[in-house]
Amino acid sequence: MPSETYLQIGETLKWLLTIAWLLPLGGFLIEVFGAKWSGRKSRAAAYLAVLCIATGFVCSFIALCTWIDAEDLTFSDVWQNPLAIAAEHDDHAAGEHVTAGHGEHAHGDAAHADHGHGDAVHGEVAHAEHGAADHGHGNQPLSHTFTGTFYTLAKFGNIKVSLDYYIDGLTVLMFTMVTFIATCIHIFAIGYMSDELTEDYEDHFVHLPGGKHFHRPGRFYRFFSFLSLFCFAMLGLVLAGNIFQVFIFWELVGVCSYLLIGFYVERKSASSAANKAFIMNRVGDFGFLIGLMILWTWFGTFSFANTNPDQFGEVGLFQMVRTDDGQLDTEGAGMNRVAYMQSLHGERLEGTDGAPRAIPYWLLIVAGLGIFGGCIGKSAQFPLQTWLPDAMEGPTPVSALVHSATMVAAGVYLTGRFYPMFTPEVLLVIAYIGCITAFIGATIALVVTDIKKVLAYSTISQLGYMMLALGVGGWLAGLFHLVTHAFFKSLMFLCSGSVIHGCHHEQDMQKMGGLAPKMPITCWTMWIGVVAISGLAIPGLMLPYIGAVAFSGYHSKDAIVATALTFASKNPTHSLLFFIPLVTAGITAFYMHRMWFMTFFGKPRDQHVHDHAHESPWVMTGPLVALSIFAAICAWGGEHGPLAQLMLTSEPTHVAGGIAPSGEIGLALPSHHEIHGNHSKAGVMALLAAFIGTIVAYVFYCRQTVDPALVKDRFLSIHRFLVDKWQFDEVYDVMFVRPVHVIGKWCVGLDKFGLDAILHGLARLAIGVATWDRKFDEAVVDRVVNVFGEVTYSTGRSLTAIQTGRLRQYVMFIAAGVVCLFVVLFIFLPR
Amino acid sequence: MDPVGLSGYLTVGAVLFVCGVICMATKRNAVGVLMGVELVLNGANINFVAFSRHTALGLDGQIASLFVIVLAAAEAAVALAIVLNFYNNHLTIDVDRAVELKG
Amino acid sequence: MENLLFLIYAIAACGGAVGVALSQNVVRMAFWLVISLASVSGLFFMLGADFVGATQLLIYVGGTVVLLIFGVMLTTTGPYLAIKTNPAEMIQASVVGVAFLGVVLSTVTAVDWSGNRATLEHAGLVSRPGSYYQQGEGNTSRQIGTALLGVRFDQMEQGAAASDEAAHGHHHDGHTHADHAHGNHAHGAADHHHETISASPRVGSGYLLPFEIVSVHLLVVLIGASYLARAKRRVEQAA
Amino acid sequence: MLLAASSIADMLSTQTTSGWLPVFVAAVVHVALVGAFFGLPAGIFIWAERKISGRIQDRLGPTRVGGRFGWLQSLADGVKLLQKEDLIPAQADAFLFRVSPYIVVVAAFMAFMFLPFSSGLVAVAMDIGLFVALAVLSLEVLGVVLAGYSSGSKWSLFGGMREAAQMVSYEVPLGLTAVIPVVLAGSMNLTDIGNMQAGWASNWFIFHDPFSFLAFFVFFTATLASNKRAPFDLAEAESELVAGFLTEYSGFRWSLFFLAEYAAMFFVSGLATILFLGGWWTGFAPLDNWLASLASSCWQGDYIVRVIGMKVFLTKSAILVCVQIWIRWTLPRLRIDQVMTTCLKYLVPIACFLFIGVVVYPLVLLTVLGRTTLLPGTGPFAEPIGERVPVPVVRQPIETASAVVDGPAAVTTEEH
Repeated sequence: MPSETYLQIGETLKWLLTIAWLLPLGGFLIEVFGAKWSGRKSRAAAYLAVLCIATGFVCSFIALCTWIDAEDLTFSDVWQNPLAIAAEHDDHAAGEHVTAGHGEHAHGDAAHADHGHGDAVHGEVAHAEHGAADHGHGNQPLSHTFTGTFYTLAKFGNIKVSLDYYIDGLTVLMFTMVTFIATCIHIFAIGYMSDELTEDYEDHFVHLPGGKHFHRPGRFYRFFSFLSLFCFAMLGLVLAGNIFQVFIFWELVGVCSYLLIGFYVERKSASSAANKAFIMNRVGDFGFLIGLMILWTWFGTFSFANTNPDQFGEVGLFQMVRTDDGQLDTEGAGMNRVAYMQSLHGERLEGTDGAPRAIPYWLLIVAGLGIFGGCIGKSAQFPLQTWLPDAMEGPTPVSALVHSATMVAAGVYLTGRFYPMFTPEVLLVIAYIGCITAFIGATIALVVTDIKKVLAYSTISQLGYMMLALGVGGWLAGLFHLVTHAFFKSLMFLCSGSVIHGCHHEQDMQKMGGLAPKMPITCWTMWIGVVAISGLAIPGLMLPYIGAVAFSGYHSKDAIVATALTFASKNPTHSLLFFIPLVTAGITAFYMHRMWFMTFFGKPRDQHVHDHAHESPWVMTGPLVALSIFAAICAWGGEHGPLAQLMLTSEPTHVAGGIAPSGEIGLALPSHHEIHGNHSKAGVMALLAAFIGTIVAYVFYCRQTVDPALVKDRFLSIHRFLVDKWQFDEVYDVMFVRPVHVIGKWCVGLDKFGLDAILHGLARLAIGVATWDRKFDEAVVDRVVNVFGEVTYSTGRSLTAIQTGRLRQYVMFIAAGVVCLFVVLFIFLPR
Repeated sequence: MDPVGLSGYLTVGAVLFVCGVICMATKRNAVGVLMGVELVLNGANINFVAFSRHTALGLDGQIASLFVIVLAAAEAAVALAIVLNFYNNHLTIDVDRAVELKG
Repeated sequence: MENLLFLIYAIAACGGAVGVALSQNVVRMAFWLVISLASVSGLFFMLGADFVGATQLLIYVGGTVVLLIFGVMLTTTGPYLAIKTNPAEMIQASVVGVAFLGVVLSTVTAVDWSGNRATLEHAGLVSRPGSYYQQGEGNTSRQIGTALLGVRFDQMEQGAAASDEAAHGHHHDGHTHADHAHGNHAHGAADHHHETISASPRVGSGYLLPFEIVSVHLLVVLIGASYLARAKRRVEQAA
Repeated sequence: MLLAASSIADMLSTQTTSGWLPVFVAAVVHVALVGAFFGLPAGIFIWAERKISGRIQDRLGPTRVGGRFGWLQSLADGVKLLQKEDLIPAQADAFLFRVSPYIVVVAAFMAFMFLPFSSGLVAVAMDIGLFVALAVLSLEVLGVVLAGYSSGSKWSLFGGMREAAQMVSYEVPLGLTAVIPVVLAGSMNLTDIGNMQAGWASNWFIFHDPFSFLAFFVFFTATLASNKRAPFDLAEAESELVAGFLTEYSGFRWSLFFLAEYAAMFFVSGLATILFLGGWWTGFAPLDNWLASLASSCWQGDYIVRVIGMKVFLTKSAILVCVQIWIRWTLPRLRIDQVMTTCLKYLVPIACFLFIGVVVYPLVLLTVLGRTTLLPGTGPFAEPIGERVPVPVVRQPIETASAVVDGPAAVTTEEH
């Protein structure tokens, strides 16, 4: 890619994505300030919001096409027989799909040669622009990235706060995904929120004294303005080119989720859920801030990278911390271990004193953990996962948006985006946290009966999967699952929303059942989602051009399990990181099918609900169908499909080749090649687990051969433990809330008897002093001032006699004055 | 006989000036005061023109006196309008009656 | 002859001024004022400032004084109204005035103007007015016109003219005198012209801006005066 | 300098070596001339007025005194007036009452000092002659106003007030239209202005362009008003104010006012002649050229030519005076408000318009036709006038004369 082409494409992408980013903001502003004129019964706000986000989607899609074109992704290998591809990939390192190592490899087929050639040229260009001497190396970690600055907000000494952009394949893909899902959710919400189109909305969940319900004006436009702002914040986060900007939008996302979760603010549960979500996030953000401060203190910049060949500006974080071949440049051991920073020329960066700049390795770990702490909060990882189920208090479209495309995705996205900054130690922590989260979420989901909460815990579990994948070196697997999960989870949420809407805001699955004939579209679109998340596939069937016949979830989960298996095999001490996800996969299939069967099949448990149930209008089912199509096919081709290939273009350099055992903990990360070797093995195991879970659910809840109640009684204590959500809330209560209360009481006591006493004493002293001061003031100061005033006044008074108001007298005075002046001059200045 | 030099003209100017000042100081008639002002201005004008002739001032003096004449005419017009107003208010043009500003 | 004329004009001007100061009748004052101002214009003519003198006549005597008399006639309540001045005041004013005059005259006499003139002659600045002769010494209207535009024919650029004057000052004086003796002033004028033609008139910013400001000022005064004179009458009518 | 010389002094100075003699002779001659022209018109024009008014009213007018046409009637009237008692009313302010006729006369007389009767035949040849003349003439109003005030009579006061208002107002269009020939000639010197109109009558400034043509009539109207001539004779207005400011006057003082009035009539007519009607030139180019060549041949010829020019000038002025008389007996008197309206609402704007027109006219011609005159070519009707380039043939003797004007005065100044 020549430099001009590079800049041209970068400019095109920048403006397309900027439009897509800013449109929701414009929509938000118009909706907020224009609501006064549109009225509460108007759908104008919704149409505007849909228009904005849909236009954003169009722009993003164009950007995606531009990207595919620019990257020269032909997908030609997908069209061949997948078995042949598998064979071929045995020969080549999977890393050929990314930028690494092209110069050293010979290529068998034409497509690969083209691909390699394009990359080589690009690498040369980038190299030449950066002024490096060695052309043969031809390796630029960030050569497929466009960065730049929109606007510099402020500069305080060394700290530069600016609005940057960082565009690579992941950014473009996330934009397309987010805008598409958001569009669907917006459209869905037009139908779902139509209750609010009134001047007098009766909230049945708010009970006033006297058995009445709370009445308030509808908040249709407010809902949509919040949605628009939410989309704006999320897109800004994705587009952000520096970590500080990410933090800004990170917080904005938090605020929006707060506003939307607490949309029914009069409901106690909703407002406390909003508070909980917000505060939990603050805990994580504390870590984020610590990481931020460490990074800025040691690196002196926030920006991710600077790849613009026209600018020889500052070096970005990613470029500093990784060498050209993507490795950390460390030295020393223990606490003395340092990581050297790299310049753009593949050399060590020199500080002002000439010595190479370096950051202590442990601080790099702390910074990574801090940033990941933010991700824990945002993505509801253990131990901060408890806010997410409570967040179901918001309207269902909000749940769909929060749990699929935006809020929780932000954490995973940031982990993926910040991947170059994470050391193996951090990755291990990430993996374990993800693993625990996945297991906890899945087990709780087994026993929950609220349809939305099932999905919520499922989300926690799946997020844990993603984190696990990222932690064990499966960068692609984790983000792949993020995208596929976004589709099917939003689909399922919208389906549940449709069910809830059809059942008149009944969310308890124990009152549903047999709804399939009543709402067929919802039922079967949800089935697609359930199958997708369960990771089911038709065993053994590998079609040409398509690969395994399965919905999107199969491919992504397959990738995760394969990565985990490889990781476990390379690091036997951490083999738990493979078995727990495997078990969890089975559990996932079980509880998702449980939910589906309980809702749509069997006998109606509550005749009243069943009688009034109805299919939702097209405005709600339309998005379901659209999303279900994507949930089904978006990952076709698996790891060789277009989606994965697209993501591979922006994979960090060091991931593909894996990492040899290193560091204190001796962690080894798998390479693509090794993962590929374990693919089929892991796929079989995962599929097996999923089938087991599905069959058990079928037996329990559809055929009802075994009564679930019996099982519940048998394992009553476990069930109770699970129903109590592993008693996290109680533990937190004991660990944090009660101590805080006790400390608070101590503080009150100290305040009352210690500080207040001192303050009162001081106050009395001040009063005493002031009394004396007043006397002094009155006796001396005032008197002096009065004397001056009186003298002035009496002087002026006596001088009024001269001011006669007579014109002629004044003239006389002037003349006499001049004469006197001259006389005086003559006397005192004789010549 | 020596030609009249600068001092002769300056003397005439001084006399006119002083007479104008006396006029201003003694006339109770507002128009009389105005005439005094005109005299003062003329005294100054004589000086201007005399200096213009007898020093390096050149035409600057003449031009200055022209401006003085023109502005004096303007001043007279405005002053007369004020006198008329004064007359409308007090039914006299005795400036001694205008003592509203007495301290 | 010139001294005689000066005496006549000076006495008329001073006498008119004293008359103004001493008269009690305002119309008599106006008469004396006319005498004084007309004599002043005569002095202007003598000082070689024809244009200023004519302007003085036209504007002061013909315009301003008529205006004053007009004002008197509009505001008098009875025939021959005389607002008498207190004799004590008169004496007081006279004392101050005489003192003032003494001060000013002492200043005038204290300065040696002849020395000043000699200095100027030495610098070659006195005989300058001949540089742009139309017909006579007092015909300064063209010069004033060009001076308003910033071209000063009365102030030639120092360079050539000054050195010329300094070098041949003495000779030049004699030459001029001889010319006058022959009564052929035309030659003298041409001589002047010839000598100064090497120098160029000083070009400066001129008086154009003040001129424009004064003209706008006059317009403002015109409108303002008519407004001031009218407004009160309307109020009276309303009352 | 005030009593500067003219061509006579120039002529004599070439003959003698004495410094004072030419000045003295010239002064005597000019005093005689100005005195004659100041005094005579009163007698002649009063008689003419009586005869013309008589003819207009279909009667004979004076017929007996001095022969057939009664041409000594004015003299007889003058003698009669001199014999009358000099009355001063008890109510009058005697001092001002006595002085005011002299002011009027002095103003009118002084104006004649600046009026050239022929080329160079002028008492004071000032570069700003027109300006000074107008300034001096404007002093006349003071006398009238003082006369009206000092008479101690309501009629007189009203007359004086009217005169003051009228004069002050009409000076504006008068000045504006008088400036138009100045613009055309590029000089305020009346001699220069007159000499520029030599040649064919098309060179006269009245025919220079449409604006100057109209300007002449505005100027003439304004002069009527400033002379208190009918239809603007509000100051004396016999039918309303008895005789206006003249009411209390009698005898010699009364005759002085009349003397001044008729002298001023002649003066403004002469001014109009010089400014617009070619002055002392005949308006016939061959004749003018012959006169000019005669003047440059010898000093006697110069003198003769000047005398001829004076005759031409007097004739033209006399015709204008007759027109004034004619108008007086033809048009009825206006009311005072009509007088002021005519001036302020019509004449002033028209004069402003004409002034702008005259200034813009050559520029427009230059833009449209490429030259500053309407008629093309160099024929007899296209003398280069109005472009600040006087006719060379005519100019020659004048330059000599004017250059010498200051000679004696300068000598006086420089005499040590």
